[in-house]
Amino acid sequence: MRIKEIEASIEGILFAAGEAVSLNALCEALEIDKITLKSIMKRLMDYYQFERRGIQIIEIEDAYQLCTRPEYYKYIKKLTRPKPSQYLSGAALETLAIIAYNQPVTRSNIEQIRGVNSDGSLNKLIERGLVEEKGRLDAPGKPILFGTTQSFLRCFGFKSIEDLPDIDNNQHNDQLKIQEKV
Amino acid sequence: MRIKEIEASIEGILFAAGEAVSLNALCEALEIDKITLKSIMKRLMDYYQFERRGIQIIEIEDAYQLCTRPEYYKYIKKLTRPKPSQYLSGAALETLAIIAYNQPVTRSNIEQIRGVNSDGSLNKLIERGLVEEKGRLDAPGKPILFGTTQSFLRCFGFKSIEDLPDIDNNQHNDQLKIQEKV
Amino acid sequence: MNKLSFKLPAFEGPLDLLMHLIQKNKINIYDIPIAKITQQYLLYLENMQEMDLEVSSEFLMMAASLLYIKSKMLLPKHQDEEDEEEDPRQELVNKLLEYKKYKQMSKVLLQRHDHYQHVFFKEPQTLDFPDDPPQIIALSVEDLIKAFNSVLIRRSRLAPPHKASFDEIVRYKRVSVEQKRVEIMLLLKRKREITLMEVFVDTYDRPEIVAKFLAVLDLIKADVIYAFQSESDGEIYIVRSSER
Repeated sequence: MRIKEIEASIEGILFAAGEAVSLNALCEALEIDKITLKSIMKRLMDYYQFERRGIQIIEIEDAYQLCTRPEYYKYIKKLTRPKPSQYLSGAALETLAIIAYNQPVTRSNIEQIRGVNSDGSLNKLIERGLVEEKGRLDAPGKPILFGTTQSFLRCFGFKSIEDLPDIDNNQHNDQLKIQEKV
Repeated sequence: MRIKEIEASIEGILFAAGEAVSLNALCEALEIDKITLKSIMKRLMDYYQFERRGIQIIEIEDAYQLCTRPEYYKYIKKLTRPKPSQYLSGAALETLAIIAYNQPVTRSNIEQIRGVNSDGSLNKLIERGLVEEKGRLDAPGKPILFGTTQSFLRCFGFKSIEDLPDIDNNQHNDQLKIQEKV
Repeated sequence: MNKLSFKLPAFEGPLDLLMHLIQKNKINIYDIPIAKITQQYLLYLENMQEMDLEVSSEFLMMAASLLYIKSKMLLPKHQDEEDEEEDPRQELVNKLLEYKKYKQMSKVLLQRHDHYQHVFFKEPQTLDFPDDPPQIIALSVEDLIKAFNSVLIRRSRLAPPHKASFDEIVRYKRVSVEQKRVEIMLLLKRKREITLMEVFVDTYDRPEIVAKFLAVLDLIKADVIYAFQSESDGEIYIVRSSER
C-alpha cells in the first residue's frame, strides 16, 4: 500500500470510528508496524495543520481521534441546536484541578484540600464525563477513588496526564511561605 | 472570509453535524449566497475526489453529508463493529423499485404490479427506514401512500429521486412492439 | 415434461414464476405459447405443493387466468367481426412487461446497494455549546492552574498550617482503627450491653475519637456488633450480634 492510500485509510477509519482509535488497533488494521504508522500519523497531522483544514487529528494516550479545529467553532455553533449551558462553575473547576493533579483521590481528599464539601461539584464533573470512578481505596469504608477521564484530556487538549503543566514549583513556594509564617 | 476558510468551515460543520446539512442551513451559517456556496461545494467535493481522501462529501436532496469513500472499506471494516446484515431479499428489492419509480404509491398499487401481496416486504422496508408513509390518497378508504426516504437515497447513492436511472426507454420500445404485433 | 427433480427456486409471485418459464423456454414474450406455458405453470404449482412450499392464492388465480386465456384462444375467431379483437394475452403481456421492468431495476438497485454499503457515516454528535462563557474546550490550561492555585492560597489562609511544618515539633500520632476494634470488643466481653457513649469514655484526642467511631461503624458493617435505640433520641446501645 502506498503512503497516500494508508493516509486515506486512516482518515476513513478515524471518521467511521467517531472515537479515539488506538495506535495498536490502527497498526493491526493496516498491517504496518508502529514506527511506520507513527511517522505517517505525524505526516498526516502536519498536513491537516498546515492546510488548516476544518478537521484535525488529535493524539490522546497513544490513540488518535478526528475532531473539528477550534478556529471554525463559531460557524459550527450556528448550525447545531445549542444544548442547555454547560458552564463549569468556579467550584467545579477547582475540584477538577484538584482531581487532575492528585488523582486518584477520594471525596474526603478533595474536601480536605478545598476546605469545603465538594460533592455537588464532583457529581457535576462525573455527569459531564470529566471525572470518573477509578476503583476504591484499601482503607476503612473503602472510599471511592476518582480520576479524570479521556474526555477531560480531550477537553483541555492534553495528550496524557503527564502532559499537565507543572505546578509543583508554585506549591513549594506556597509551602515555603506557610513555613515562614509559622 | 477567504474561500479556503469557507471550505474548512464547511468541513468542520459537516463533520460535527454527522448528518446531512441542508444548503440553506450552510448558507445561513456561513453568510454566503446559494450560488457561491454551490460552487464552493463543487470545488470541495472535487478536491476530495481528486485527492482520493479517506472521506468524501455526498449530496442528497440539496443537503450535504460527510462519509467515507468505499475504496477503504476493507480497512475500516476491520476496526468498526460490523454493521447489522443489510441484506435485502429479492421481494423487498422489487417492492422498493416499484415504490421508488412510482411514488407515492398505495399497497394495492404495489400488489398490482408484483402480482402478489407485498405487505411483508413493505413492512421490512419501512422498518429498515428505506420507505415511509407520505400521506393518504384522497380515494375511498383513504389508503396510505408510500414513498422512499432520504436514507434510501443515501443507501443507494442517489442525489435525489430524479437521479434514479431511466427505465422508461425500455418500456416505450416494448409497447411499440406490442402494438405492431397486434 | 419430466418430473422436476431439481430444487425449486423461490418465486416472488406468479409473475416471477411466469418470467422464469419464459426465460427457460426462450419464448418471445410477445407471442407466448399459452398452452405450453399453462401446462408448465400448473406442474410447478403441483411440485410446490408437494414440497410444502407456500402456494399463495395469487398463484392459483394466475393459474385460473392462464386457463381462461387458453380457452379463449382455442375458440374460433369470427371472420366477419371487423373490429380487431384484442389478443387475450395482451393484458398478461402488459403485466409481465411492467413487472420485468422493476425486476431489472431491482437488480440495478442491488448493485448500487452493494457498492454504497461500503460507505460509513458518522453518528451525529451531541455537541455542547455553553453560551456564555464559551465552551469548556475554551477553558485554557491556565484556568485550570489558576483554580488550583487559588485553592492552595486559600488553604494557606484558612486552613491550619501544613502538617509538615509541625514535623519537628510534634510526632504525628498514629491511631489504628484495628486497635480500637479490639478495645470495643474487650468492653463487650466485660459487659453484655454498653452505650455508645461508653466507647468514648476517657477519649479526648480527636484522631482517637475518629478511629473509635470508624471502628464502631466497621463492626456494625461486618455484623459483629449491633446498635439499637429503645426510643428515638434515646441512648444508643451496642451489643454483640451473637447476643442479640
